[in-house]
Amino acid sequence: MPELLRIEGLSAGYGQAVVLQDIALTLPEGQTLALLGRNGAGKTTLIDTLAGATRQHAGTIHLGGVALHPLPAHQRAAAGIGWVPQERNIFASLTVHENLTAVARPARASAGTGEAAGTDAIAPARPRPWTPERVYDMFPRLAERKTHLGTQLSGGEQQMLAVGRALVLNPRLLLLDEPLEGLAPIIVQELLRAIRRITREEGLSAIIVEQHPQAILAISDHAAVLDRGRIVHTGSAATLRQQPGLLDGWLGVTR
Amino acid sequence: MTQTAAQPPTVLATRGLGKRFGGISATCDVTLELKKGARHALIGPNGAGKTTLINLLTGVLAPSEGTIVLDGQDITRLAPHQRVRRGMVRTFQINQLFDSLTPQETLALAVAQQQGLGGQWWRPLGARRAVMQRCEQLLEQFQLTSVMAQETRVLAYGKRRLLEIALALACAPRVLLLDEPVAGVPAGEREELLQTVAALPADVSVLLIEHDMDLVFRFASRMTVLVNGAVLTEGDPDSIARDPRVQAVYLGAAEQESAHA
Amino acid sequence: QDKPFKIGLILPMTGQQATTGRQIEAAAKLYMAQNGDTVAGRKVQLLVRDDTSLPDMTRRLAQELVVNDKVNVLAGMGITPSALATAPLATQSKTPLVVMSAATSSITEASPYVVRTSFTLPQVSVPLADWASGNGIKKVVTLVSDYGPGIDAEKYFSQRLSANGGQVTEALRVPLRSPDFAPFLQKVRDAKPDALFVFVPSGASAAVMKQFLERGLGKAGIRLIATGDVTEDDQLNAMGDGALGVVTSHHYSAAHPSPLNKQFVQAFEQANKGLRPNFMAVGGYDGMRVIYEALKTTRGVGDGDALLAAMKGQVFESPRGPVSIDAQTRDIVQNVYLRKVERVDGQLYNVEFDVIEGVKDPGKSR
Amino acid sequence: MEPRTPLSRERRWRWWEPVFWLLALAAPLVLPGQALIINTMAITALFALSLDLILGYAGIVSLGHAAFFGLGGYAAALFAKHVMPDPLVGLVVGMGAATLLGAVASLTILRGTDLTRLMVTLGVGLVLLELANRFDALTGGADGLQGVVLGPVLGRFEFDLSGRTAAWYSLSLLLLFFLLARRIVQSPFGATLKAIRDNRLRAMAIGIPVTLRLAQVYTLAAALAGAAGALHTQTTGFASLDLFEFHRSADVLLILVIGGVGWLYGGILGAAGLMLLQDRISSVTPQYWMFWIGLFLVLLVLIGRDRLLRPWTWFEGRNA
Amino acid sequence: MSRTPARAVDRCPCPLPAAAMLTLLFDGIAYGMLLFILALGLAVTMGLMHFVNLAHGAFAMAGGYITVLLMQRLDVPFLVCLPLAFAGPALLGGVLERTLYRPLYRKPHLDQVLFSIGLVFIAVAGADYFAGSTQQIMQLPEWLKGRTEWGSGAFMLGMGHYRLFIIALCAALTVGLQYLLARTRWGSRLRAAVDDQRVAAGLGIDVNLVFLSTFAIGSGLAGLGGALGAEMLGLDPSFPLKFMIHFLIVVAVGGTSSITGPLLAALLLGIADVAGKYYIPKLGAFIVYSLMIVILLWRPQGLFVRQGGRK
Ligand SMILES: Nc1ncnc2c1ncn2[C@@H]1O[C@H](COP(=O)(O)OP(=O)(O)OP(=O)(O)O)[C@@H](O)[C@H]1O
Ligand SMILES: Nc1ncnc2c1ncn2[C@@H]1O[C@H](COP(=O)(O)OP(=O)(O)OP(=O)(O)O)[C@@H](O)[C@H]1O
Ligand SMILES: [Mg+2]
Ligand SMILES: [Mg+2]
Repeated sequence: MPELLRIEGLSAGYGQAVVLQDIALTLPEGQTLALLGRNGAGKTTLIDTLAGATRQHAGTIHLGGVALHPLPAHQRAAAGIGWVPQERNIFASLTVHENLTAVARPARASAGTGEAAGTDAIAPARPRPWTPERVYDMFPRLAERKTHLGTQLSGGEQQMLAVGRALVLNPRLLLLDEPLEGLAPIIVQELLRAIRRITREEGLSAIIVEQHPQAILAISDHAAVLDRGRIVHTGSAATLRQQPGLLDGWLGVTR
Repeated sequence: MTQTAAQPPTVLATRGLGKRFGGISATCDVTLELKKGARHALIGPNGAGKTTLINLLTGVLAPSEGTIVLDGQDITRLAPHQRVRRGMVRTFQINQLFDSLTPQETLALAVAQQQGLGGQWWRPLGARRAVMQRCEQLLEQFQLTSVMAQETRVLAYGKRRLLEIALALACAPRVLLLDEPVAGVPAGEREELLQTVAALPADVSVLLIEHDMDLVFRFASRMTVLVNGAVLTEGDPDSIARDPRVQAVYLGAAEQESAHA
Repeated sequence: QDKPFKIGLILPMTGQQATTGRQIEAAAKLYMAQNGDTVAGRKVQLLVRDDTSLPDMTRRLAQELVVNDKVNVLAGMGITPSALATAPLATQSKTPLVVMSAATSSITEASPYVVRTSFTLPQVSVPLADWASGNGIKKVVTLVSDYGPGIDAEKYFSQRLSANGGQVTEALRVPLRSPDFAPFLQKVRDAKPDALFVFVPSGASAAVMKQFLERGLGKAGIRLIATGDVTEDDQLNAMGDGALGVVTSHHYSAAHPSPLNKQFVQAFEQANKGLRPNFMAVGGYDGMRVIYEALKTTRGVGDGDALLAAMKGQVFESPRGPVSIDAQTRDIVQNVYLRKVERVDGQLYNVEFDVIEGVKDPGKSR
Repeated sequence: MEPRTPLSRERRWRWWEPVFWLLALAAPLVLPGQALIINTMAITALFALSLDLILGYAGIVSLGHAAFFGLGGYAAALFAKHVMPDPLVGLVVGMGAATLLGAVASLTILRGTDLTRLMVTLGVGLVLLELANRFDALTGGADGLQGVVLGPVLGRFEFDLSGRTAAWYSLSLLLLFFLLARRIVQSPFGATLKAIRDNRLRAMAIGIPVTLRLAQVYTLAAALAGAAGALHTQTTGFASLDLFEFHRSADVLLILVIGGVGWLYGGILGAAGLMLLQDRISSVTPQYWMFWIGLFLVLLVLIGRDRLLRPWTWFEGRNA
Repeated sequence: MSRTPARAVDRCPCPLPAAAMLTLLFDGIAYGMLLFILALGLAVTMGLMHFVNLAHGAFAMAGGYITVLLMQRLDVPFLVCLPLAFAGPALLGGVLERTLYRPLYRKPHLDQVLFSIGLVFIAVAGADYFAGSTQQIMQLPEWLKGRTEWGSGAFMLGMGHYRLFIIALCAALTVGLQYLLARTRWGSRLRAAVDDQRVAAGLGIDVNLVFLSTFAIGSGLAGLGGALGAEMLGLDPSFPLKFMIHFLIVVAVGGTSSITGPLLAALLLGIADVAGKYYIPKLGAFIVYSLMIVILLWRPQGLFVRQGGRK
């Protein structure tokens, strides 16, 4: 399977502070990586760095052969990053629908947009591009709240919207930072299934951060463990799942 | 008469409570009873109206219909601060703190207000022994002593979450409404936090909203399930976990197992 | 004596009244340039302060000038409230206060130390009322700014007009802060008088002129008559041909055909990048003269009472014509001219066609 | 981020505070020529202090604070002119009038956004201005109220031409009201105000009667602004419409923001700083002083108040 | 005392209320339209970008001076001046946005007030230095000077051609802007960028570009308003201070969530102002301020806020 993401020698942080050091990771097209680690290990920082929202000190990031690291944040989205930030950050003064349309961009395969030239060659044709309508199909709850302002949504609805908002970018790599927080158990299961389906069937890749490792290891292909800003383990998700003891060592007390 | 001994009295009750936002009924015809000393959980799918219900109970929102009764008195029309004075206190799903005050100031202020000193202007806040003692106790209890003199806005998320809950306790609640209190708190520390709540005096009634079913089932002695703004069912944890309707709309398949685990 | 003789000149140098301050300052400096800065052996020093047209600021500045800088004379005063606020201070400190611009009649009564070299509105509006009656104008609407000078103008104009058998059918007072004259002029138009009498302070005049034309009041047969503030000399050219034929009464026109004035205008324009002097400039210029002459008379003593006495009763030739300082009222006595806007050498000027000589302030001759 | 003073030590005086006040009170003696501007500064400082109570501590933006200043000023002036010339009684009358207006006007600031409050307060100020203009028989209209003559302070100290009595009169009242304000902001009442400013929703949720508190502090601030206005007309012997003008409200807001909001010395330092600056620059260049003040404001914001006003921090390394 | 004027006023056949109703309405609309264009840029920066730019009037003044000076000194035709009056301030706004304004977006509002007032002071002194403190008087081209009158008596409608021109131009601009906001995603992208710069950028919105263009357009509109208003409102260095309150009133009353809000507010205020001065001249600006207070107490968010989710 062709490689989609390659991170080498990455170090990043906030202002003067360096949080991440010497990160190296690769992820093949259409596969899912579970990113684990204690509180404050730097998971969010890594996700945000990929999205271009932190200060990058060193290293390279390539997405489908395109160098992301020199690009400003808004061009990374054009190059195929879809970001679900940890705190959801729904645009408060936009309606649900506007939250989707303000950022939506046409599917990459169909549109010959000038950005990220050359990526089309390796992108497989998508079955169906993500549009606001398709997001509403996935989360009917949002369709009912189309004209509500972002702040008038319940906590869980905001989470759904954040995921939908990343999908309408029609990204190649989805970055999900604790997407299950605050969601009802049944929605959690549905969302996990949906993520799995999207990655499997539509060739989308994803990096998922989660407090409950068991839940995401089940749907991931790979796993990486962060500790104090460094990667301390990478391997297959299945292996890690079978060795809970190993995980406890890195993550501290978990059940 | 004879029953009162066996069954504790009702502290908080709603009758036919409803709230509409334009065309949407966020709460409809909710009738709920909270007994004295209860450890009661409120669960339901996202957007079921749980937060809205808390907002109605505390007076942040005005109900479209129905009544709220606290200690046998109708409080439907009371202002939020008057309800707090009667002992009904809440936490917020998303932290609501005083960003430019320190934890110490925040708690001292709440304690002073609770002791009826909020309107006094001739003696400094820090000069009141009773206030400062209670304040220190709370700081200690929630491990905030080390950061008590830092502005709240610079605190780490975890500390802010603790302060959110400490602040509610500073108001000396008799009825405590908790809206996803452990959201954002790492798995390992959630238990500990809820323990503090569970250890409140036996006459304090607690209503808890939470999506982490492990915690909920361990904490609650009684549960109400809210769906689309209305009460679907109410009962003890076991019966709720087994209720197929609850499984269908909320728990799903997997959680059923973990509830019994 | 070797101490300098200090004149504290307090004027609005910024804000909406800034032109007043600029004209007076420029004129005062011109006078000093022409007449030297040493009088009766004393060096004359001009301390200019900006009061931004705030009366309390004027007063504080005056007080500071008196107490700290020990000025011998206070001068300037762009607007009536400023002059009124400062007057008690002049009395208290026995410092002559030469009012160079403010034009409400009552200012000289506010303190025995006030001497005025500008004009008063009654002074110029009464002759205009006479002219109007003599020229077939019976029904008039008055439009004035709602403050001291405006009310003076309205009162004396209409008194005289009705004494002459005419009638003011409507008296409109425009708030000082009014960006749009349209509704007022619309009202005038609906009232259809023979003429509209206007007084507004400098700055607002151009707007009135333009609105008057735009609203077609002239075409509807309404004549515009005004105090000279409205066809202010330094703005006149910019108002354009619409201003042609407007009749005003005033004490000064840059086109006044005396040799002294020609010289004054030329010198002023030269010193100020072609800026044309207006009536405020002449007020400042004459004010300086009154101070200089008083200093000469008192042989440089500079004592307040002595200076004041020497100011009273001065008679001299000003660029505006012969003037005197009334010894009783300390107000200026001067010719009032009736003028019409005409084109002279391609430029617009207030050309004088009639003169009423030696007009005292009617506000005091009751 | 250095930690703040814990509550228990907050109410102590810092070493420089008594020094500051002693210097201030000595100023009219040491700098007799500056007594007038010191007087004006003290009055403006009191006015700014009053605005700080609502803006800095309760978070209410106001562009109409001059309404209370003006009313207090006119009430005191009219009282002196028509009833009795004693300054202190006049001051109380001025404050009383402003307090009443404040209590009524407090109803207008309870709802809405910052912009709404800004405009409503502005509107109240301007309406009052129009009213004062309208009732010119009483107020003298646009020409101002003349002939206000004050008796001696405490029956002993005549207002003199050099302005020294005036300066001491204003400075002592400033000190008095400062002490009062200091008490208030350190009290539980003051703490509830800060809570409301930071988060109104939460303030309600811990039992603070938000509307009542806002009304109380607004009325209190109105009283202090009225006192400042009364001092103003008493020490100048004159009242004019611009007491109510928009620019007066705007100036005091600028002064407060320059000095620092939510810090009782902010208004005082801002008043002293800006007025001194304006006075000096405008006597050098009466025409273009505005340019320099403007430049100062722009730099102040771009460089940062802390760094500009505390030069000693220029050389310290930035501590994280 | 003053017997004549008082009597005269009493005797005057009370100005027929309807005498000039249509004309007044027309004047009010023209005045309102002008206020609208002048305030529009402020509504955008303040309402959408949450930046309190009190220097807005300075951009308007720049537009006014560009027009007046070009016409006076270089005899440039009025219609050519107008686009320049837009372009000049827009460019200036763009440059200032890049250099000075950008770091201030995240500062407290009070700092923004301080900063922009500072800019106003600089602009006032600068205009005074370069163009003098006198009122600038603009000579309109002949075809705009006339006046057309229809009907007679109570229903006479007199329309100054210039006011007609203003109404037409402003109406066209309104339609154009409405199109820009409704048909392009610019509006929602702008609000998204304001709500959360970091996340908006991470989701593909070029925040800097959005802000820059918005600010430039706002400044350009102000400049155009200044050019159009120089004739009716007068133009001198104190312009930005003098009219600040008027702009703020329009924005506050109109609310900031659409451009129809400020438009209706400006029209309402324009008509109320003109009619108020006509019928009750004594009370002057009283009417407008009282109207504003009443409206804001009744609808604290402004007259025309979007009630998200209510429909
Ligand atoms: N804005 C910031 N400025 C400075 N340091 C920060 C900032 N945000 C996070 N940090 C620091 O970076 C480190 C990593 O934080 P990060 O948020 O990436 O952790 P995380 O693994 O996502 O934790 P969590 O499980 O709590 O979400 C922490 O030590 C934190 O204190
Ligand atoms: N101010 C408001 N205006 C309009 N609709 C609102 C408003 N507040 C809440 N709602 C709607 O009411 C419904 C109930 O919301 P609520 O926040 O009570 O849900 P919840 O049960 O707390 O959900 P969650 O578990 O996701 O937090 C939601 O669909 C929400 O969109
Ligand atoms: Mg994280
Ligand atoms: Mg909720």
